[in-house]
Amino acid sequence: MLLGPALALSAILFSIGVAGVLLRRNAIVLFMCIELMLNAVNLSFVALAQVHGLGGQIMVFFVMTVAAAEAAVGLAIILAIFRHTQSVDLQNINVLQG
Amino acid sequence: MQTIDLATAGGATLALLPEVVLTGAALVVLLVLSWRHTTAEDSRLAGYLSLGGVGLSAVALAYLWTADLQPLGLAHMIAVDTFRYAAVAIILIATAATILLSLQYVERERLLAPEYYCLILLAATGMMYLAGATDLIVSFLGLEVMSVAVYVLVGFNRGSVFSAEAALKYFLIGAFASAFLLYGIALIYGATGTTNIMEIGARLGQGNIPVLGALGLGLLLIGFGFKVAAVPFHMWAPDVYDGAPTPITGFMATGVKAAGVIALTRILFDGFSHSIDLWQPVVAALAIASMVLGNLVALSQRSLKRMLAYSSIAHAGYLLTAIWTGSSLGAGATLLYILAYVLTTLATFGILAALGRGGERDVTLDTIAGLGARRPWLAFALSACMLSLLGFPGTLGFIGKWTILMAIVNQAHAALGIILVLTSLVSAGYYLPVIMSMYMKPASATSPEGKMSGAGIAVIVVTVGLLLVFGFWPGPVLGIATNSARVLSGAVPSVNALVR
Amino acid sequence: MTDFLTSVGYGQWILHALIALPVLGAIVVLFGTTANAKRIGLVVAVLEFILSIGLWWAVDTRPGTMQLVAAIPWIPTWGISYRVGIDGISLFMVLLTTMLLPLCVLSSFTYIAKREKAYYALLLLLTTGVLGVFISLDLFVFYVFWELMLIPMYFLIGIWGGTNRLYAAIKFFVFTMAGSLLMLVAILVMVYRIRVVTGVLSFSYEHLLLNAVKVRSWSPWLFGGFGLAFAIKVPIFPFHTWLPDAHVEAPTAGSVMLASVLLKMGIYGFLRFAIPFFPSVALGPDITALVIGLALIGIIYGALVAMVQPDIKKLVAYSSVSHLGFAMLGVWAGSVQSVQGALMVMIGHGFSTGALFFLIGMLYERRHTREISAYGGIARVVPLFSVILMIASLSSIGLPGLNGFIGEFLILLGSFRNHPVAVGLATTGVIFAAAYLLWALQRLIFNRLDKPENSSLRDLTLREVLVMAPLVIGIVWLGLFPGPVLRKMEPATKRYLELADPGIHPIKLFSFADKSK
Amino acid sequence: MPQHSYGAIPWIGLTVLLPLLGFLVNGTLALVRPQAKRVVSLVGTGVLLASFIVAVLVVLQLRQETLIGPYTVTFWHWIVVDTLQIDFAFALDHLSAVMLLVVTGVGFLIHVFSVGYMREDPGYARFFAYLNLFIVFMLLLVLGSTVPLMFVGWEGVGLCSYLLIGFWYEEKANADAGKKAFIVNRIGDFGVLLAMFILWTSIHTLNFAVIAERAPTMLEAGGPVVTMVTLFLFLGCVGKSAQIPLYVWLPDAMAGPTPVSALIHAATMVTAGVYLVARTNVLFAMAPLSSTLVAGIGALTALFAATIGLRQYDIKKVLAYSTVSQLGYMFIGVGTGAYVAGVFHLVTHAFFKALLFLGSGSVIHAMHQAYHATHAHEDAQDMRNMGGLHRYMPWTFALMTIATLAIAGVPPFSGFFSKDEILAAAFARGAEHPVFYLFWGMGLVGALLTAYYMARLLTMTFLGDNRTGTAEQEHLHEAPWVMTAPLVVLGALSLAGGILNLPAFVGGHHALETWLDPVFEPAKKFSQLVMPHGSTELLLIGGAVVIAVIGLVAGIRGTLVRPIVVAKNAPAEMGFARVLFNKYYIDELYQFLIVSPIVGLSRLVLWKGVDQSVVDGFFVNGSAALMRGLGWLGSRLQTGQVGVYVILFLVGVVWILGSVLR
Repeated sequence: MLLGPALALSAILFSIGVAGVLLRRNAIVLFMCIELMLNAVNLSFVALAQVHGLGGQIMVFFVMTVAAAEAAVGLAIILAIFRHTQSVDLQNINVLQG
Repeated sequence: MQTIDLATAGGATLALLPEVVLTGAALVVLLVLSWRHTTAEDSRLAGYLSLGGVGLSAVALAYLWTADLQPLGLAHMIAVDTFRYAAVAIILIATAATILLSLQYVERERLLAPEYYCLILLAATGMMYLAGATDLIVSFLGLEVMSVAVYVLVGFNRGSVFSAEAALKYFLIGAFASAFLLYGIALIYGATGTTNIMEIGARLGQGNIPVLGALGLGLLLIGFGFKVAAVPFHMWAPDVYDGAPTPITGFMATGVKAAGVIALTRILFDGFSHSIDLWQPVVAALAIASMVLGNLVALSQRSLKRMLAYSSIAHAGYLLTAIWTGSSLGAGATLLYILAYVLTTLATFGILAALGRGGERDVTLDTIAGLGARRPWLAFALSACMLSLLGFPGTLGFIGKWTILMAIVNQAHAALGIILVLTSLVSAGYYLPVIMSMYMKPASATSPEGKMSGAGIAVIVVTVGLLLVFGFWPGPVLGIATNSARVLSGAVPSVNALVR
Repeated sequence: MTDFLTSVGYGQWILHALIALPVLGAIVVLFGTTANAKRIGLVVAVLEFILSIGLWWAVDTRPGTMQLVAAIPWIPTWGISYRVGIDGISLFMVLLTTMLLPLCVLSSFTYIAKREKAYYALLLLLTTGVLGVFISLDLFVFYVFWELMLIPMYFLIGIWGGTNRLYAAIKFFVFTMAGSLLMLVAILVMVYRIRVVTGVLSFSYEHLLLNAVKVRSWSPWLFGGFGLAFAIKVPIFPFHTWLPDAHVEAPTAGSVMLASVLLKMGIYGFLRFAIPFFPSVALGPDITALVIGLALIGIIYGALVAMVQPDIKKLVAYSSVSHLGFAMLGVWAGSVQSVQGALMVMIGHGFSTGALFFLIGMLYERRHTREISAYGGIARVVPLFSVILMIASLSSIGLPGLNGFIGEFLILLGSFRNHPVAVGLATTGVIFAAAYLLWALQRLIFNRLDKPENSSLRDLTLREVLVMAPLVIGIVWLGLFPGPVLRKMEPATKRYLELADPGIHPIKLFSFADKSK
Repeated sequence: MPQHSYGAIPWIGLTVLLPLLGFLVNGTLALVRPQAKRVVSLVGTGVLLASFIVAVLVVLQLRQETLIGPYTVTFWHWIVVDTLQIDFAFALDHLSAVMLLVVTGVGFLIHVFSVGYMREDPGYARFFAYLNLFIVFMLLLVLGSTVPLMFVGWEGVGLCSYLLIGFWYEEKANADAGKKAFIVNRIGDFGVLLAMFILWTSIHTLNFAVIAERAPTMLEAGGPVVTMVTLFLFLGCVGKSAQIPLYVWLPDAMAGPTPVSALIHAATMVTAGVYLVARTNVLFAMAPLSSTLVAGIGALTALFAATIGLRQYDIKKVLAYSTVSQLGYMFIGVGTGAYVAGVFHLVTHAFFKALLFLGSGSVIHAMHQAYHATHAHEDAQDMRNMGGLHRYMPWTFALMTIATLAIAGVPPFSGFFSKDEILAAAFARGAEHPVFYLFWGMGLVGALLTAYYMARLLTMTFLGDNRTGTAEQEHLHEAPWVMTAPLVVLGALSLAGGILNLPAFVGGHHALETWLDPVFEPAKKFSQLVMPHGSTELLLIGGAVVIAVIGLVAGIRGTLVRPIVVAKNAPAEMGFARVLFNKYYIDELYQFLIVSPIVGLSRLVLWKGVDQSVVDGFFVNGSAALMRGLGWLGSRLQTGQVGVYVILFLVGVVWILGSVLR
C-alpha cells in the first residue's frame, strides 16, 4: 500500500521540479521540469486511487493528454521565440518590462 | 420546469448545449479554412462563421435559461443553474466582441491565419467548461483547453518579438501554475475521495478540514490566483497583456479573468463553505495586495496598454474582495462587477486597437492628446470607460463597486471597504489624465487617425451604451445578478436574506 | 399667486422640471450650431430662473418640514427611490443657483472663444448636478448628484482654464472625490446598521433620520466620513488648498458657480445630513471645539493670507475661506440667530463674491492679467466699473446696510452666548477683511494711473451692466430688507435646531477636551 | 415708547431722505455728465437747506411736547429673527435734536463754502454726491433708535470719510490716508460690535431707550458686564473720535479737501464718539471705572495732541491736532459725568473749528491761485510761506481771530463757557476721586498750549511781513463771497454760541442743560455731580481766563521774536522740537510694531510657509509624489526576467500554504 511514502515521494519530485524551474535558465529545461511536476502529481493520484477507488486512475489519463497538448504548444512557442532571439536563455528574453 | 437526466447522452448534450454548439462551430470553421486560408477574404469569412457560431450558442443558452431545467439528482459534471448561464452569457459577450474587434485588426496587422478565430472559439468553450464545472476535473480540463488556446493566440503575431516573448512567459508560468492547481486537486481528492465540488462540501462539513484538504485548498488558491492575476502571482500579466495583440489582450482581460473568478467563486462557496475562516483571510490579503500594487504601479505607466494591464490587476483585487465576503450578495456583486468590468474593458481595448499600430505599445497619453476635439464621439466613449473603471456614478462600474461595498459592509466591518475606496481614489490618478489629455491638451501632429471599422464601432456603441444605460437604470441587471448568485449554497450564514 | 401655481399643479412637476430642463437644454445646445450655442444657453437659463421664482410662493416653509416631496422608485432591490423635496434652507440655495446661471451664461458671451457648445452644455449640466444635491432626499441620489457635479466643473476648469489648469482641475477632482468616497462608505455602513436594527433597507432621508439614533455606537466614525467630505467642500482650514488653485484657473462663470454655489454644498451637507444624523457626536464638546477652532483659523488665516496675494482672484478665493469660516462658526454655535446668520452668509457671500468674480473676469477680458500690480488708477478711466467694484467689495467687507453685514452680525450675535472668546477673535476677522480688500481695491482702481495700457480700458458694456445689475440690487436689497428672507427660512432653522440638539450626554471622543460647556 | 403723531415730527424721515435723493442725483450726474456744475451745486446745497429747515421745524415742534421717552418713527422691520427684533426706526429726543441741528446747519454752511472752494475741480459732482451721502449716514447715526442702526450710520460715515479723504485718489498718499482712516475706524467698530453682543446676551435688547430702562435693574452697577460694555463702546469712540491710541488717522485725513476736513473731521463725524457716550450715559454712569478711563484718556489726548500742535508748520495739521485735543476735552466732560458740558463743548467746537478750517480753506485757496498764477511749486498749506495776509484777506483775518479767541477760551466767546464748564466739572469730580484733579490740571495746561499754538497760527499766517513772494502778492485777495458768507455765519455762532448754556453767575439759566435734562436723567441716579459755585467757581473762571490770555500773548510774541524763514530753505528742526514735528514718531512706531509684522507674518509664515509648503507641498503634492514613487518602485520590480516572476510566485506559494496550514 505504502500510501505515506508514495505521497512523500511525489511531494519530493514536485519540489525538485519547482527547484528546477526556479534555478535553470534554459526554456526547454524549464518546460521539462514542469512536466516532471505534472508526473509527480500523477504519482500522487495513482497512490490515492488505492484508497478512493478508480477515480484517481482515470484522472491520470486526463493529465497525460493535457501534458501532451501542452508540450506540443509549448515547444512551438519556444521555437517561435528562438526564431527571434536566437537563444532560449531566459535571462536575455526580457524585452517586455517596466 | 422540465427535469433532465444528466446520465443519458440526450440529457447531457441538452445541458451542455451552448458548449456543444460552440465546439461544432469551431470544427466547421476549421473545416472551411482548410481550403481557404490565404487571402483576407478567407479570414473575414472565418470571422463571420465564428460569429455565427457564437450567435447559435447564445440562442442555445437562451433556450436553456428560459427552459429552467432541473437536473435529476446531483449535477455531477456540469452545473445546470442560472449562475452558470450568467457566466456563459458574459463569456459569449466577450467572445463576440473580440471577434468583431479582430476583423479589422487582423487585416491591418497582416495576421492572415484564419485559425485565429477557431482558437478563439475553442478558448471560449474552455472558459464555459471552467465556469460551469461542478467537478474539479472538468474545471481543470476547461482551464487547460482555454489556456492552451490562449497561449497560441498570445503568440499569434509571428512578426513581432513582443508577441513571441509574451507567449513564452505566459506558457511557462501558466503551465507552472496549472501544475500547482492539479496538485491541489490531487490532494483534495486524497482528503475527500471525490472531485465533485458539492460532495467535497458535504464531506468537509463535519469537523475541521484535514491537513491534506487544507493543503489542497491552498494550492487551489495559488492556481486560481495565477489565473485571476492576483498579486503575488500577477507578474506575468503586465508583460503578456503588453505583448499580445490588443483584441487578444481584451479577450484575456475579460473572458479568461471572468471564467477564473467564477470558477473560484463556485469552488469556494460550494466546496469550502464550511472552512471559510481558512480561506477568507488569504483571499482578503490577495485582494488588498492586488488593489494596492495594481493601482500604484499603474500610476507610473506611460503606455496606455500597460497601464490597463495593471488596472486589470487592481480590478482582480476588487473582485477578490467581493469573493472574500462569502455571502450570496458577495457572489451577486462579483457577477455584476464582472459584467461591468467586461463591458468596459472590451470597449477600452477596442478603442485602443483603433488608435494604435503594431501592438499599440506606443500609444501613450501624448498620442491621444487632443482627441476630444478631433474625434468627439470616440473621446466620449473612452472617457465613459475611464469613468466606469474609476467607479464614477452614472456608469455600471459605479453600480458594481456600490454592490461590492454593500456586500462588504454586510460582513459588519468595513475596513476592506475603506481600502477599496482609497485605492480606487488612487486610480483616479491615472484614469483622469487620460480624459485630461484627450480634452485639455492640444492635438499633436503625430496623433493617430483612429479610423474604425463598422464592426468595431458596433462593439463600442453597444458596450458603452450598456454601461451608461445600466449605470442609470441598474434594476434589471442587478436583479439577474443577485438572483443567479442565490443559487450557490451560500457559504456564510450571513444576513444575506438581504435581497428580496 | 399661490392659487395660480396650485391651478397649474406647480408643486408636482417643478422639482423634476428644474432638474430635467438644464439637461434638455444641454442636449439642444450640443446639437445646435456653435454660433447660437450661447443664445440657447441663455434662453434655457432664463427659463429655468423664471420657473424657479414660483418656488418662493409654492413652498410653504411655515411648518419647517420638507415640502413638494416626490418619490419615484429607482432601484427597489436596495430600497433606493428618486426622492426630492425642498424646505426653507434648500429653497434659497436653489434660488441662488438659478439666479446665478443666467448671469454666468450672459457674462461668458465674449469670454469664451473656443468650443462654446461644450462650454454652455457643461454649465447647464453643472446646474443640474448642483440643484440635484440641494433637493435630493435619498442618500444614494444625493451621492450620485454630489459626484456628477464634479465632471462639468472638472472640464470647465480643465478646458477653459488658465495656464496651470490641468493641475488645478485634477487637484479639485481628487480632493472632492477623496472626501466623497469616505462618505460613500459611511452611507453604506449607516444604512446597513440601521437595516440590521430595523429590518428595513432604505436610503430615504426621513427613514435614516428617524433611526440614526439607533446607531449611536457607530456615530463617531460615520460622522467622520460625512464630516470629512463636507469639510473639504466648505472648505475648512486644512483642506482648503484646492480652492485658490481652482478659482485662479477656472473661467469666470466657473469661478462664480464654484464660489457662490459649490462651496455652500459643504455647509448645506452639514446642516442637512452630518449634524442631524449624529447630533450627539457633531455637537459634542470636542468636535465643537475642533470645528470652532478650525473656523477661527479659517477666518483669520484666510484674511491674513488674502492680504498678501499678488493675484486678485486668489485674494477673493482666500476671502471665501474666511467668510465660510464665519458660516461654520454660526452653524456650530447652534442658536437660531447664528444658524440663520450662517444661511444669510451663504446667500450673501454668493452675491458679493459672485459679483467680485464677474468684475475680475471683465477686467481679465480687457487686460488678460490678474496681477494687482498691473493695474492702478483706473477709476478715472472706468468709473462705472469702479463704483460697482466698490459696492461689491463693501458688501464683502460687511459694511452695515449691505448684505454681508446681516449674515456676519447674526452669526456673531448668536454665537456670543456659548463661545464669547471665539466671537471676540472672529470679530477681528472683520478688521482684516477691511484691510485686505481695501488695500487691493486701492492698488486696483486708485493710486496713480501710470501704465499706458490702463488708460485705454473701456467701461462696462450694456451686457456687462445687465450681468451686474441683479447682483448689486440684491446686495442692497438684502442689506436693507432681509426681513422677508429671514422670516421665510426661520421655521426650517428651528426644525434643524430641534434635530441638532446633542441630547443629555454627548459623546466625547477624546478625553482631554472635556471642558464643560 | 409712545407713538405720538404731532405736527412736523413725523417729517423727521425727510431730513434723511432729502440728502439721499441728493446723493442719488449727484451720483448719477457724476457718472453721466460730471461737468453739469450748476445743477449739482443747486441740488447739493438745496437738499441740505431743505433738510435743515425740516430739522428746525421738527425741533420747534419738539419744544412744545413734554416727552417722557424718545419719539419713535418706525419705517420697516429690518432684522427679525426669533427673539431678535430690530426695526429701521428713528428715535428723536432732545439730544438727537441738538445733533440734528448741528449736522444739518453746519453741513449746509460747508456745502455752500464747497461750491466756491471746489469750483475748478473736475470731480465736482462726485464731491457733492459723497458729501450728501455723508449727511445721510451722519443723520442715521444720530437718529438711529437701535445700536445696529446707529452702527449702519457709524460705518457709513467711516465709508464717506474714506471716500472723501481719498477724493484726489490720483495721489497714492491721499488713497493711503483714506484706507488708514477706514481701517483704524474699523478697529474701533470692532469694539462697538462686541459691546452689542454683550448687551444682547445680557439684557436682550439693542434699543437705546430699552437699554436705558433695563440696564439699572438687570445689570449690577459697577459690575463686570456693564464695565465690559462701556469699555468696548469706548474703544469704538476712541477709534471714531481719534483719541489715543487710535488718533493717528485724523492728521493724515487732512489729505482730503478742506471742506471735508471742516465737516467730517472737525464738526460732525469725530464727535460721534462723544454722542455715543452721551447716548448711553446710563451705562457709563453705572460704570465709574470706565468713566474715569474715558476722562483719563480724554485728558491725556488733550495734552498730548496740544504739544504736537506746537511745532507743526502745515496749517491744517495744526488744526487737526487741535481737533484731537478739543475732542479730548469733550471726553473729559462726558467722562466726569457732565454730559451736558461735553455736548455743549461739542456744539461750540463745531462752530469755531469749522470756522477755523474754512478760514484756512480760504487762505489755502488764495495761496493756490497766487502760486498757480506765477506757476510756482510751493506748498500752499505751509504757514512758513504765508505771513501778513491780513492786508489781503481782512474778512478772513477778522473771523479767524474770533475763532481763535473762542477756542482759547476768552470770554465772552462760546469756547470760554463750554471749556470752562468741563474744567469746572473735572475739578468738582476731583472732590470724590482725587485723580480728576490731575485731569483738571492736564486740561488747564492743555488750554494754555491751545491758546499758544492758535496764536502762533494766527501770527504766522496773518501778522508779520509776507513771505509768499513779491510776484504772488498781487494775486492774493479775499475769497469770493460764496466762501466768506458761511464764515461770517459761523463767526456769529462762535461769538454768540455761549448763550446756549449761560451759567448762573452771568444771569443765564443753563438753557441747554434744561433742554437735555430728560436725556441724562437716568444717569443722575448713579452719579450726582455738584458743580462748584460761589467763590471756587469764580476762582476757576478767573484762572482759566488768565491762562488763555497768557497763552495768546506768549503765542504772538513767541512767533514774532525770530524771523520765520520760507519753507524752501527752512533749517531742519532740532532737539525736542524735531520730536514734536515728527509727532513723536507714532506712525513709524505703529508701522514697525503692528503693520509690517502682520504683513510679513502673513506673507512668509502663513502663505508661503503654512499654505504653500506645509499643507500644499508636504501633504497634498507630497502624498501624490509618494504614490508615484511607490508606483515607480513597483514597476522596477517588473524586470521582465521569468526567473524573478517565478521567485515572487514561490513567495506567494510559501505564504499561502503557511497561512492555510496554521
